[in-house]
Amino acid sequence: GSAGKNPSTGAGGSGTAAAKTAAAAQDMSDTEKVINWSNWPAYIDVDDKTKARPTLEAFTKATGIKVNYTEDYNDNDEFYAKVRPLLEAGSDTGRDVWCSTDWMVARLIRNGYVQKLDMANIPNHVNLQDSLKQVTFDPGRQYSLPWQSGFAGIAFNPKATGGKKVESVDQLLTDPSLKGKVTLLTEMRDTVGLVLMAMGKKIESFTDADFDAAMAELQKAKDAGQIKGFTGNDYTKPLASGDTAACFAWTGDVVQLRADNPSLGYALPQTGCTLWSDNFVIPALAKHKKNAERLINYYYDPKVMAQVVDYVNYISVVKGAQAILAKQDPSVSSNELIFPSAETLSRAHVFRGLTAEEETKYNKKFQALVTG
Amino acid sequence: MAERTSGDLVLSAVTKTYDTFTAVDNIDLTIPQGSFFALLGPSGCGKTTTLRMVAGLEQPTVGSISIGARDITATKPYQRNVNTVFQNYALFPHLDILENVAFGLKRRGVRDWKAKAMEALELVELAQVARKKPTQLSGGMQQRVALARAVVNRPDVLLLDEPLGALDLKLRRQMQIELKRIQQEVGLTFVHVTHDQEEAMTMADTIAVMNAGRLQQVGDPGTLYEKPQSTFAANFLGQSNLLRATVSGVSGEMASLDVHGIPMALPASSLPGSGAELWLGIRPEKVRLLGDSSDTTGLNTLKGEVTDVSFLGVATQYLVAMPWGRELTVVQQNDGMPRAALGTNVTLGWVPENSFALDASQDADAGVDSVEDE
Amino acid sequence: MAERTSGDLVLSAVTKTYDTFTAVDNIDLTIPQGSFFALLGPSGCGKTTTLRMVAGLEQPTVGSISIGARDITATKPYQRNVNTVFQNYALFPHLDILENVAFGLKRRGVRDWKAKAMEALELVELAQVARKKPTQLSGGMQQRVALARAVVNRPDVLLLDEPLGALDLKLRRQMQIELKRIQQEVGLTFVHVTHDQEEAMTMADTIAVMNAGRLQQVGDPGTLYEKPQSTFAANFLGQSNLLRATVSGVSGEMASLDVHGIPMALPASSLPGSGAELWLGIRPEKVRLLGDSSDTTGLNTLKGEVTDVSFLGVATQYLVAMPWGRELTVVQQNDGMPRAALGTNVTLGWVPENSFALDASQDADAGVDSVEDE
Amino acid sequence: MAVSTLTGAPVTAPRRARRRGAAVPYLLLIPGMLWLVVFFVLPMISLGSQSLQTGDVDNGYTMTWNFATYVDALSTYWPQMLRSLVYAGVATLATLALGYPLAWFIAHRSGKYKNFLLVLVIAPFFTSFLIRTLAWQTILGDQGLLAEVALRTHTSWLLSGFKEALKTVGLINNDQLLFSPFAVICGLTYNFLPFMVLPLYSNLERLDHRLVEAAGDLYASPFQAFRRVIWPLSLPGVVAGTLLTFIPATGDYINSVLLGSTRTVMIGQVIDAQFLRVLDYPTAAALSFILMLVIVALVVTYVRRAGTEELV
Amino acid sequence: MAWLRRNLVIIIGILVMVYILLPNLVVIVFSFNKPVGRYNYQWNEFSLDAWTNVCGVPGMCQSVGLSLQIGLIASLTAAVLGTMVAFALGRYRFRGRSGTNLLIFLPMATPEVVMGSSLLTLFIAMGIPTGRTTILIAHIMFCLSFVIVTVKARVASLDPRLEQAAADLYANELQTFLKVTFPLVLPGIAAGALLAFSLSFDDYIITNFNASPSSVTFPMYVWGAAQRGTPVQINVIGTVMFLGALVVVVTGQLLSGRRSRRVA
Ligand SMILES: Nc1ncnc2c1ncn2[C@@H]1O[C@H](COP(=O)(O)OP(=O)(O)OP(=O)(O)O)[C@@H](O)[C@H]1O
Ligand SMILES: Nc1ncnc2c1ncn2[C@@H]1O[C@H](COP(=O)(O)OP(=O)(O)OP(=O)(O)O)[C@@H](O)[C@H]1O
Ligand SMILES: NCCCCNCCCN
Ligand SMILES: [Mg+2]
Ligand SMILES: [Mg+2]
Repeated sequence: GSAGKNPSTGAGGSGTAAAKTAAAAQDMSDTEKVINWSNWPAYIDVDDKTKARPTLEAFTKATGIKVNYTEDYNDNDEFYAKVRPLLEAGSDTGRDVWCSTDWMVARLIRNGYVQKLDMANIPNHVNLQDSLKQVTFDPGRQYSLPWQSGFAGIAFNPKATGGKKVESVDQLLTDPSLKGKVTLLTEMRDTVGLVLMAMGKKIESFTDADFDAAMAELQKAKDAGQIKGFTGNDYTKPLASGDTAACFAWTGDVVQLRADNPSLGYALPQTGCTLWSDNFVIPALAKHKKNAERLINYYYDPKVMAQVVDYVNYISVVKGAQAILAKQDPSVSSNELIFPSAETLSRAHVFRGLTAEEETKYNKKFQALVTG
Repeated sequence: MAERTSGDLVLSAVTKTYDTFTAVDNIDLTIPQGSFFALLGPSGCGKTTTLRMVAGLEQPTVGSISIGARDITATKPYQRNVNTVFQNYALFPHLDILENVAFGLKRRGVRDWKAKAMEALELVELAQVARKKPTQLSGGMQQRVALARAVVNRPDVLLLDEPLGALDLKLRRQMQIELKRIQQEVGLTFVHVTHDQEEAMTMADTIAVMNAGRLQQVGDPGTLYEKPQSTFAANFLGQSNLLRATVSGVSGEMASLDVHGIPMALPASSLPGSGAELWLGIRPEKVRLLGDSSDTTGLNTLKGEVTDVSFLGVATQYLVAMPWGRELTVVQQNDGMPRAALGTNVTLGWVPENSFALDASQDADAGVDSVEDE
Repeated sequence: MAERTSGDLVLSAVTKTYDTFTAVDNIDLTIPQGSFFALLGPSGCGKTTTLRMVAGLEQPTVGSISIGARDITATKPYQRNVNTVFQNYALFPHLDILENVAFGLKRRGVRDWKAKAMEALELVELAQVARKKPTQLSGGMQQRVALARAVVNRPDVLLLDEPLGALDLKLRRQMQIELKRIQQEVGLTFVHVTHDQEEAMTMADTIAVMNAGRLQQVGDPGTLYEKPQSTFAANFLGQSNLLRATVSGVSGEMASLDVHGIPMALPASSLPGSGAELWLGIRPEKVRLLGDSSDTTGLNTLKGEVTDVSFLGVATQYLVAMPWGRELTVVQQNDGMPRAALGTNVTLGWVPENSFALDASQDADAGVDSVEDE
Repeated sequence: MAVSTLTGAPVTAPRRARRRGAAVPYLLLIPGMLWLVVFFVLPMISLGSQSLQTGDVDNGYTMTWNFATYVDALSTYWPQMLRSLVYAGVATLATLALGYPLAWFIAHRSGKYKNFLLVLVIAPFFTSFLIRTLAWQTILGDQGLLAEVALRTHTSWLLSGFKEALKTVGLINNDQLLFSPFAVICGLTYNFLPFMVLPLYSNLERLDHRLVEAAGDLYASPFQAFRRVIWPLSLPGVVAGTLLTFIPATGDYINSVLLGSTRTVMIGQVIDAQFLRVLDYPTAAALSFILMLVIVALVVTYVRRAGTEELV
Repeated sequence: MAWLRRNLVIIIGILVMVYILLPNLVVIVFSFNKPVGRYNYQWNEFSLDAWTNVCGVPGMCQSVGLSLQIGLIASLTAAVLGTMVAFALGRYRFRGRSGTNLLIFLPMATPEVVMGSSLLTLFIAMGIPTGRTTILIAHIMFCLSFVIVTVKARVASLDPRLEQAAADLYANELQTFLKVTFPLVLPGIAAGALLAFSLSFDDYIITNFNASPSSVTFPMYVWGAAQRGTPVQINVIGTVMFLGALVVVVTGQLLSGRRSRRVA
């Protein structure tokens, strides 16, 4: 494993100042052999024939615990909005575990919405990539363990671009031949990050003015009719069908799509791309915390994780997975996007941690762009 | 469960007031058991309201209603042994004909409802359509179903609210005969509301003429027709010629009158009482067109000019203009005799006993327009 | 824009077939301009269908229709100068009375529609309700609006489809007078469909009796009534007593008949032609109840027993049973003379000239039930 | 309020009710109305109070009677508000234009297939409207059914011409049909068409055909008969249909999300985002209230103008 | 040309019908597709895979089951409550009528987002956990107005003389209701319930606010699936529901048609 750079060193901001603690519920794990897991779409291995999920089925077989796997995590803000009222009211969200992006983990911890993990139940946590062990948003990894890491870059469908490649943010935002066929991400840190970097700014240390300039750039593109929409994970279908010509996209998704659509292109812009992880967290009042921890432990087995990575094509967060894949599926282990080289990693940057006020301020501006 | 009561239907001082409007005004009425009673009057005079009170669908504001010894004023409609044939049939559209007819029987838990209902349907000659829905029948058939549905319960009183209003003349006559037959066969008390005077006269034992919520006159058809007691009754029940007359003297059994200067006679017993002025009434069919050679002894005569002749089939109707401007209506049966032609001068005559006299204080045109405009 | 045409309305060999059912069967008819023409017949005989073809709402399957020299068979309703007073008025509920009446004028771009429409409303005496909506008027008033709405266009032909069917007797008579007045005032051609024979007879210049899609007889009311040419016409238009008779000989102007063994006379000119058998017809009002002392010379007489007496107001109707079982109907005007009582034996008599004779091959009961039950 | 006149009760029944116990109507009303009060009115009140509060999600809200939120919300999002009204308005007109002939056809010209056609109009309701709206993606997409059919039948020129026309009127902004105002309006029209057809149908079916004949008899050409008789008489159906279409269409955002772009954002989308993404509850609540007020105001004026007091 | 003019309405009617049914046709056709990749948007080849393995995609059939269940309970409850209200409004004049009418109209005039979100606020405040129950509450709420409006129209058009006739024929209040009033209003209630069912079965926006991960309705499932590519099985469900509705109503029609023909 050579994710040489810690994707999350800068994230977190005030995350350490967590004052509230999440309430625990009576753990029903022993009597109710279930886990409710919410995750992003296309984020787990699927048997293309039977549509079953092999690793999950293996887990159920081994432990007798049934996993209600729901792909209702399309976008961090949206998911947060869905569960926040429940968490705030101190009621069960109906979920035992989900995978939130770094900065969201910070917010969840800050508000006392997630519980500490009992590492005793997750002995495999030692397999975590070293670069991900120390993160500012969750010092000492008390609340979260990564599920997958990845880049945000540019994807395009040559069928819709007329064979043209789309490799820079500038081109994406201004090329008239793409007019109205571009989607960006609702994920502020990815969209604004990519634009900031294209403007020559560093996302680890930008200013309010830089942010505003990037927003202006985006507004311009939007007003010109260049941008069709802002999406969560749902950018994939129109990209595959050609209704979207080019878009900001997350690495693994596109690699997966290429299995069906080999002509799809993906580019990590020369000006820089973003790097992130999505992390397991267990919400307050989760009814099956122990089961969830067993699940996390299960996926921290390199063999299991290799199987997942082989399918989802994101960057493995578990040591030893690459070694296994190198034997089983060399095409994967040599994929730059899955096991990036140092050169690639040098182009990847992590969005700096925001204070609560900054977050509110930037969010408001960005959301006005997205929803207006 | 309706209790079996029996006897005369009696309305005592019944008044019905809606808000401020008095629809039925202090009516006293006794309808003997087993009789065919007709209620006549212009639209809006309170006929339906009266029936609805008897049926229990409306509560009298004042007064009481009883059948025989039993006061039914306060009982619910379904507790009264009274049935109604509604003006618009009110058949249940979701039930078939047999079920419609059997409705009342079933409510009263009659065991052999089916046999009874079929029997009633046979009475109205509709047994063959027992399983059809009301909408599949013609108007006349629906009418008969409504009748069967009411009759089958053998109520003490059967209320008929213009049951034939929607039928054409021929069918109407046919239904009238049927109604009369049913009444005679089953011997119920019928209270029949109608607009059609001829219908009332041919069918009823007793007729009540109503106007503006009040009873004007009650009696058998002949008396009502021959000796109306008000200009309203005179005009509403058939046509009347009303002549303004002054009593000039009474000698013996006859009174002498002055009609626009022409002397006439009238039986003194017909005088309406006090006052020298009166309306002298004579029905059009009582007036004869006299030939030049006719004997006019004992007749009241008038001379005039024929201004209109209309052939009615059975009879011919003449309008004869009087010197003082008014026209008299004369009806003569087309019995094959030659009659007067348009524009000729004729002499009209009638037997004094065939005329009647009314109080002069009344409006001569009362009851002529049976429906007011608005 | 309807073109002004003028002249007689002529239907030539008009047939209308629905699928396999022939509603109107090869009708030839000429209705002179300015006349009042009545179409009479039992329900379903094709009257409405005929009118609808004249109005252009239905296309004849075969045949042509013309007004004056102009063949209008193929023109659209709105191109014909023909207007209809629909049986159910068909007033536009969203327009007020004035707008209803002005509808046709406006469609034809008549400038002073308002004045014209008001004039028409005055004709039917409804000017005061010009701004009301149709639902606010009584049935009779709505009827008059429908009339005004048609008349105001001064069509060549005005079609009236049972325009008075929904009115009660008094209002009906009143409207009849009004209709007749309008027709005489404005001089249009009226084609009037009605179920009411008396109405047809009082109003029409010419009556056509229709049955099962065909014309039975066309003529003026008097002729049609006094000399029907078929048992259908005899029974449908008023009542008839039909007696089975055999011609026993002809001497001079009179034929002698044998009616159930009783000798009778009939003008030879009335004989229906070939054949010894015939129906001898006599209208109930033509039959007299003869007193014992009455002079019977020159009369046909029959003896029988009175089995029913019904008082009709103007007249009294008797049923008199004949020795051979049938009953004769006799109507006697109530002119004040004493009449026969129920159960008495009476002698009936009539002047031979007042009877008529019909071909014996026909059904004596044709036309008695004007509406079949389905 | 227009609804207050939704009466039409027979005259005699209420009379009896008053006498036999005034409690009956209330007993009948209570369960249903309680439901509406608790689960509709109460939430609305809390929504109203929410719109006047200040604060943020993480630190909580306090009631400050802050009407400024309304001003801010409206000044920021008036274009989306306006756009929603315009799209819904256009879609409503389109449903009327399409639904009227269809309703007439079913009511008067479909013979024995009448009921079957009616069922066909309603049956799509049973397929989730998301699925059906997604199907429009398949139909309108660049490589979609329409393009495919045009290609196969050699009528691509027709399609291009159509697109050119749409572009001129600004209903599409490039050569794509999908993700355009056109697609959104097309989706709205499609989704709400049954809500137009059904009330129109039940009105037109009752139309007395003799009135149309009477109009013809009185020299009205078919067009004039429509204009002067059929149309005015069908107004109650038209009003009911347009309300049932316009109101939900204004608040809808699924069509805009699935078939539109950043330039077709409707107010429902904004409210949804404010509630479910931005978590700016006061703004979201204020926008909701503004939307409701605008709709109610429009509806009342419309019903007054149309002159029918009957709503549905 | 004249032919065209005469049949213009029919032609337009058929075209509009096509417009209404086109998406359903697409849904049906693509239920037999064997998609190339994970997205079912382009015709590839005929296959019955999805039909033979309808419940093969995890969660979908449960969601259909839940939607049917909610649709049934919600439409029936709304039918009962709504009918009662409709009777009160159609039959009685009482104080607060116009207020009641307003209260019935407003939910129909409220955008779904507003309703869904405000309800969620209430549930949170009352401490009611979201899930099946909250979805039901919401559905009954928005179905009520539609049922009331539909049934009220029927009640209002009911001829009061029929009930009087029943009373006249010895039926007491209860019998009159059971034997006459209710059967006559039933078609209106059925229509209202049917409408309510389809509204409930179809609702996404309000449901989405008030659901939990363990109570995923079919529209929610479709929405989620749409973000990651809808499985062919969704088209199968869409097809089954569409054809099912057709079959049920058409057989109902045929049966009642046959019954009345037999009588004739
Ligand atoms: N529920 C009511 N409220 C107020 N007024 C009423 C009511 N019912 C009847 N009336 C009035 O009472 C009067 C009598 O009505 P009713 O129905 O008894 O007349 P009718 O004699 O049956 O007339 P028609 O011959 O036209 O049927 C009418 O003027 C009518 O307007
Ligand atoms: N559109 C139609 N299709 C089939 N048959 C029809 C149609 N219109 C009328 N008929 C039939 O044609 C016959 C004549 O109908 P029409 O309406 O002309 O009768 P009518 O003489 O006006 O009767 P009524 O006096 O009852 O109004 C009837 O038997 C009727 O059933
Ligand atoms: N298909 C799984 C995509 C997961 C994307 N995570 C988003 C992280 C955003 N920075
Ligand atoms: Mg009455
Ligand atoms: Mg007719």
